[in-house]
Amino acid sequence: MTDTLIIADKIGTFETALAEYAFSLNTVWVLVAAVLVFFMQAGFALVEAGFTRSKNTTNILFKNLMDFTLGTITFWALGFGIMFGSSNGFIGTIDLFSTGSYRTDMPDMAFLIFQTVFAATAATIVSGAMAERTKFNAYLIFSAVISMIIYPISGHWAWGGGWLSQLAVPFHDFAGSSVVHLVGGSAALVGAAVLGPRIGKYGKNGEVKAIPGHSITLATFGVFVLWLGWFGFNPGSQLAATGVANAKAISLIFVTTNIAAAGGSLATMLYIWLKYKKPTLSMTLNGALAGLVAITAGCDAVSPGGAFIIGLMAGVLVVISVEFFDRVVKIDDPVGAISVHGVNGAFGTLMVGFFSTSQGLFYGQGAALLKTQAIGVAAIAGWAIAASLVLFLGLKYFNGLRVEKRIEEEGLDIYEHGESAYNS
Amino acid sequence: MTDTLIIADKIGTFETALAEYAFSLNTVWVLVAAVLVFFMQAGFALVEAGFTRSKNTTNILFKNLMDFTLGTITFWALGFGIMFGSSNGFIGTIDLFSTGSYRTDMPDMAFLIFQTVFAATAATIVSGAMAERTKFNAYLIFSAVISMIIYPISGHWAWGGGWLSQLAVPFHDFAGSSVVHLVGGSAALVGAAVLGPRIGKYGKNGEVKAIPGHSITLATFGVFVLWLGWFGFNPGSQLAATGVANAKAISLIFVTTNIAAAGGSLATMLYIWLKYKKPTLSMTLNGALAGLVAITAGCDAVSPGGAFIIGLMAGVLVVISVEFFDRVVKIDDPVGAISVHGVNGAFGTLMVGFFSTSQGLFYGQGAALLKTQAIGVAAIAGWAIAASLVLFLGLKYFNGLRVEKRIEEEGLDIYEHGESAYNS
Amino acid sequence: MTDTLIIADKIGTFETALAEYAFSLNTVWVLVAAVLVFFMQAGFALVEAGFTRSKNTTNILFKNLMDFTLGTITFWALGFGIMFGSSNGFIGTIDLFSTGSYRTDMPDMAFLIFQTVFAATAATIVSGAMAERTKFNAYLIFSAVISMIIYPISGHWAWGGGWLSQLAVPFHDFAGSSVVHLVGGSAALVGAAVLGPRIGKYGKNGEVKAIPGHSITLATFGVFVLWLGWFGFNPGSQLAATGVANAKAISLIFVTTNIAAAGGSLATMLYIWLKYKKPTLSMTLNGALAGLVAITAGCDAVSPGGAFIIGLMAGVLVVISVEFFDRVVKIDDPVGAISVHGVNGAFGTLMVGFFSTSQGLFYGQGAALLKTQAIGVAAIAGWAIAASLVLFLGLKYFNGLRVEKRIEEEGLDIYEHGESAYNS
Amino acid sequence: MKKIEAIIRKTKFDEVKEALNKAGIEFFSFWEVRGIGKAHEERIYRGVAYDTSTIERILISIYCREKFVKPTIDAILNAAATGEIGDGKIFISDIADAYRIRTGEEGDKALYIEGGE
Amino acid sequence: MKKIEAIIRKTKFDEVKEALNKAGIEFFSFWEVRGIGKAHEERIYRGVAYDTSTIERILISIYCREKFVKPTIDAILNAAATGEIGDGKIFISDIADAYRIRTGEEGDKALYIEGGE
Amino acid sequence: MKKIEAIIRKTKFDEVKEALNKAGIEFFSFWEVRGIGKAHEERIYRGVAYDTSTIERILISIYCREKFVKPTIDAILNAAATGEIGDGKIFISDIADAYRIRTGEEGDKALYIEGGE
Ligand SMILES: Nc1ncnc2c1ncn2[C@@H]1O[C@H](COP(=O)(O)OP(=O)(O)O)[C@@H](O)[C@H]1O
Ligand SMILES: Nc1ncnc2c1ncn2[C@@H]1O[C@H](COP(=O)(O)OP(=O)(O)O)[C@@H](O)[C@H]1O
Ligand SMILES: Nc1ncnc2c1ncn2[C@@H]1O[C@H](COP(=O)(O)OP(=O)(O)O)[C@@H](O)[C@H]1O
Repeated sequence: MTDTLIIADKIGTFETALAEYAFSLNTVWVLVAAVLVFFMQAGFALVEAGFTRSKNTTNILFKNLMDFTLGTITFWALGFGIMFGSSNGFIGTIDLFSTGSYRTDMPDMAFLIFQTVFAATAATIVSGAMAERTKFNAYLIFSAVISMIIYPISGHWAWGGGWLSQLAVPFHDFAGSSVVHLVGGSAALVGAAVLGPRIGKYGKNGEVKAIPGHSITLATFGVFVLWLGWFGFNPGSQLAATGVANAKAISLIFVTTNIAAAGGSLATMLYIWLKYKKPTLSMTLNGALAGLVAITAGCDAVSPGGAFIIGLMAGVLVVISVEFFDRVVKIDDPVGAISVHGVNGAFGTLMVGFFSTSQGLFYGQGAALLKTQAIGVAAIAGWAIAASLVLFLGLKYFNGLRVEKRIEEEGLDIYEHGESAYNS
Repeated sequence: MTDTLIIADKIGTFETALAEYAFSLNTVWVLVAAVLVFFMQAGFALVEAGFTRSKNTTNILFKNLMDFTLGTITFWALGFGIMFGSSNGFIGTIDLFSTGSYRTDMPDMAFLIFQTVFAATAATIVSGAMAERTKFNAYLIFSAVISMIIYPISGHWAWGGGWLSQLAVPFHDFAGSSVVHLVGGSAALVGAAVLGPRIGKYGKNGEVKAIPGHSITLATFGVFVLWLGWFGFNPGSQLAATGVANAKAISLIFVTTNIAAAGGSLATMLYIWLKYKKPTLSMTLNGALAGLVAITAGCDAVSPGGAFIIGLMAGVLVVISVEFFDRVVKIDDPVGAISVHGVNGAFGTLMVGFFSTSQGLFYGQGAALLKTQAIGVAAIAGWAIAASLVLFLGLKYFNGLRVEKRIEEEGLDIYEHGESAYNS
Repeated sequence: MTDTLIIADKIGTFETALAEYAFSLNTVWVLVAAVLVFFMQAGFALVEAGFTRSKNTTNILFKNLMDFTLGTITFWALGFGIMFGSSNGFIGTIDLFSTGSYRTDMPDMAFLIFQTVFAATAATIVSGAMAERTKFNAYLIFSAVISMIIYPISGHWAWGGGWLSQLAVPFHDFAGSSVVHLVGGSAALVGAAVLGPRIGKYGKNGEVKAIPGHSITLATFGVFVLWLGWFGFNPGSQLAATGVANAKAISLIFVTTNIAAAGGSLATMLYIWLKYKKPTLSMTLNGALAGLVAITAGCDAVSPGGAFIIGLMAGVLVVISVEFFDRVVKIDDPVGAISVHGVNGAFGTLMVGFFSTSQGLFYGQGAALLKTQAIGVAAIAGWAIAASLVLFLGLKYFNGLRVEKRIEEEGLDIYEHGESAYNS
Repeated sequence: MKKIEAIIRKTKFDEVKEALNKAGIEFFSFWEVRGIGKAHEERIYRGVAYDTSTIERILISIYCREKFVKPTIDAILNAAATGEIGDGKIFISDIADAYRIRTGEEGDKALYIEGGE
Repeated sequence: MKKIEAIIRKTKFDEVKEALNKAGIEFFSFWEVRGIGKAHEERIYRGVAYDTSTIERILISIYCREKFVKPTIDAILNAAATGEIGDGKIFISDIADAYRIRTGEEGDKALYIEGGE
Repeated sequence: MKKIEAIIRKTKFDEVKEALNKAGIEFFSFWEVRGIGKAHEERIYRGVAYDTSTIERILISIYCREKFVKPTIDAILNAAATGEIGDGKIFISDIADAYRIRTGEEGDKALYIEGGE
């Protein structure tokens, strides 16, 4: 019966077409998200430039540009395979220049570019904490290595099929509170500690001095750009948009992401206002970022209300953490990267164990997930700290990590680059 | 016959799949648009900072950040339900933390985030007009209330199923010339009037003085960002992208939006050039924005040619209006928000009555729509003016609205926030 | 048999629905890409402002705003028809205000807006090369004419069905290394040459002097914005996203575009570092742009490895070219537009002849494509140079092209616009 | 010939400018300075209090012939005073010689256009 | 009455400020200047080497009574010196007269609050 | 010891710098000032005309020994003049004393490196 054959034929065509549309729409979604995450590089550049002095602006911008440049190249060359290649639990495979086959639900190249923009983010976090005193060539080596090796290895554990994802209750870090931010924040901690504080940051008797950044305008606009980029970072990590479930998921993630950021910004402002009698913008900016970092792990798993509470706590935590590192530990972190990305990355990852509506302690689901989350945080922070400690000490010993006193005083722009950022 | 059953089954699957794809593509579209509209917050921050003095830059940036922070929270907590909850004609319902069910063609969360970024826009418009002299705490209260109550109520009339949408010829404000911009512009008018002009704006004998903004660069870039954001604001308001009709609609809206902006920018430049012998950028920037605001109501309903004419008129109107408020009414509006958003919001809404290709007077369709548009403009402006008058007078009386003379002179940044925007 | 009828009916519905989804998804893709390309206008404005002095900042920003304003209007009025109207091989047709019918796979308005943002780019390239000394009114006339006539005519040859696309081996310029950038770069060359160098650029004995731009921060952020915009420029030029083939194509283009940019940035940094002992950011920024321009022609046709090599070469080429024009030819191009867009536009177009995986010399496919590419480059550069020479000489003769000495010395902002960009 | 330097509030600049014009001062130079004075305002940057008792002021520098000294001082005293702490100071010192770059004229002549008074 | 002008390193500003406070100087003004000194650093802008031997410095301007001159100079010499080339200079000149704008007080009295010492 | 202050056009700065170097001046400081002079240009900001007769200038400040005064003035007069209104002025005044911060050397010695001439 030809009719039935024709119909069968048509049905086959439709099935293919529908599969292709799913494939296409997912691709479009992931690429749009990649664009937004890419823009975060610019956001970081602006925030870090704004929070540092004008004599080092060329230097910090240059580092941000090279973070992405080197990240693109080294992640493509090696990192991607290490992170997503087939797993022995601890590390992927060497897939030189990423020619392997990884996904069937979207083009491999779409997945590569999305992961590339993520990888570059981890490196970029570090430049801020090490600002105003790091040798340019040492930083470049670090930047290449973190995107090529450090980030992909722990990333493999959580996202590449590695041991953290194979636990009985698998580790839940949806968009990278730990995989990206905690890695970056840990390396930032090590980098800033190995370097030592900027000249003038601590007085003779150890009293803390303020070194205001040269442009709150740049920093504020940078935070808006980062907030924007997070609408790619979190919802894009769903890696799919087709079907009602995916559409609902990405929509929820938009809302939780946004509310946590607002919560962070609000809590910081109020807390600072109460504590110092004046609402301070520079810290509130960190508060918004802290909320964003903290929600990143659980943005898909918590309710909007949960997101709001996580954001509020992050906003207070970031202030306490900044003050702790500044005053007690005396690690000089000009932009607050350790507190925003490291501390809140860990905090946000742990919070999933409490606030996950399906697995969280607060929803009567016991502490199983919380335990996994704690293991994940410890493992990832441990790895990032150890690896970057080796790297920074090696750089210090073999290459030198910090510029000369005179260069630091007069500014890195002229001595390292022969170019000041501002002229008339 | 099993064949038929299988086929029936397949057909069912396809129908579901097709519905899901429509749902998904709409969701992607609305979320992408939401991202673009979100970025308008940054655009407003840049424009307002650029058009004001550097001693108040931290303050104006902070206000913009808190507009979105508070808007996110209060609109989620209450505003959304008031605007879109089931209607008694005048007001929606209390849906605490927006857990209700509103849409079947996209996830409720997608609709919520899209409406959130809109709501925050209305508040942000006001900060510019009140710049350089408003107490920070008073402003925050205002900002929370406009997103939570003032904007949602008139928004309900037009978009939430309220009385304006139930008129025989329903009110047509596609993307919010009135619902968003006129509301913001009206509150801006009241705020600036209640505050009084900045010190130094008017001389002893009432002569008008110029107080140039500190960075045309920021303002210009901000206008580019706003123009960009409008490609989410207007086409996103279609709330759907699936199907030929929707695809054509959003494409037309892109073109009309863009041409009106170009028309506004061109008309202002030429008009200023003729009048003052020199083409002035700061005013031309307002011209582009005026074109964008004016096309917002009718971007789906007019032809590209109609959009161009509306843009041209808006470009001239904004100059006349700025001069009128500056010189005749003597209300000091540092960024021109009243003229750009208020006057051109009303103007653009009325123009739909003339230029709508299906219902407009110029297309032989009589004045029925025009009448409705006039009613809508009057009602919305009336509501926004009355509500914000009560609010601002209350704030003035119970909290104080304006900073002390010395703080205004030395700059709000140091006294209100302890932080100047620019350091070396 | 009613069953079969119902099924036939359903099948018809599905076929229509599938076609509509393809249409819709393509539309969404093209519109999102258009938004990204639009943002490049802001990127150009920032780069050009950053690379020039603060006394001319209002002027350069204004030119960029008017490039897009006039481009929107003139391309809509005439250019679009000239470029895409039915072909006699050399020129399209007059389609006043673009009301004709051009595409069946997306709305005509979507195609119009996408082509509009492209057209405006060609004009914008020129303003940088002519910065700091060109009369505003002369520039506006030029800007209108290039978008209305010069760009559409050569664009027609390559993209509108004209003779270059009808060659035996058709010309391959996927996203416009030649159609957009070489046209802009050629006009920039002519413009800068006809104008002559800025006062102070060359000493009495012809020695070259540096005139540093006023803000590397603006320039760097602008490059990030341009890089972002290129993710619309190149993948958007696919003009479709539906189906596995299209999804793979746009994903590959993302990767090649990004890797070429990274290659350009890396190569410039290293080359400059070796040559002048210091890595220089301002030049590295040009390197990233050079990589982007060079990959634009072949982004769909080369492998990621090929893209990387093209980027690396572009990064070195741009330095050599900047120095050549600066020192040997002594044409003063403040932002390097001639080298970035002209030289690398031509270079990138030629490289397709070598690196195209399906037609390239390096892949054993002979020199046929290379020959076509050379013809295309010569024809397009020849046309753009000739047409803009006539135009600029005409302007010089009838209107004057360059401002008076005093205006140039004191800054165009005050004398041409009565408005300086920065105030306190 | 005397040099008069006045450190004034930024907000008083326009009024001082007009008063100087009326006092016959056609030419002067000015730039922004920061003063360390008695007006303190505490600032907090990221949780660290820092002392920025620095206040933005404008320094006006006027070179003039003896006969203009008195009217100039009076003009500034009148126009720049608010009566609140922080109004600033005026200092007068001697100038040994002056030249007009355009013409090379020396001495008092450098300060006025001959026949222009 | 004397005017003391000191050109110092930017990085030494905080220390100098404290030293001056200790020396009894309550009021001074300062602004950023660029110096052409011996410390050269070559710069390359877009492939063109250019001479910017200019170094950012801070110029501190102190008007004070005679009795403060010596302590002030000592304070600056101590606080601003690093021993490396580029530490800057101090210059002292005479001031003919001074006025306090707020009160109109003239001469030495313009420089201190009566009864405030 | 003398102080030479010259207010010049921004566009003439490079030439003046070279001329000063040739005249034996190795060290000087400069900063940007705004001048209120005769050159007016009307500006419109958002429809309001405002008077900004302010022109950007550079103030060069040179402290030198007597024997350098004449060559310095000549150098500036030559290098900074265009002949058009707005070329600026040179002022000379006395300096009572000077110190080199690095070494504490006083007087003329503060201005040159001993054995370096
Ligand atoms: N002795 C001084 N030397 C240099 N600058 C001074 C001196 N006294 C005052 N100033 C400048 O003048 C400004 C205002 O002076 P201040 O003493 O606070 O006002 P008042 O004279 O009303 O008490 C200060 O911020 C400072 O810049
Ligand atoms: N004669 C001078 N006139 C004006 N400024 C000077 C003079 N000498 C030094 N300076 C300023 O002081 C700064 C440091 O002086 P320098 O001579 O390099 O230090 P040192 O005295 O340690 O050799 C210079 O950059 C310049 O700004
Ligand atoms: N008496 C003065 N006091 C302070 N600054 C002055 C004085 N005369 C001129 N200047 C400065 O010099 C600049 C140029 O002087 P101007 O008188 O316009 O030139 P010319 O001497 O060629 O007529 C002015 O803008 C101003 O900054």
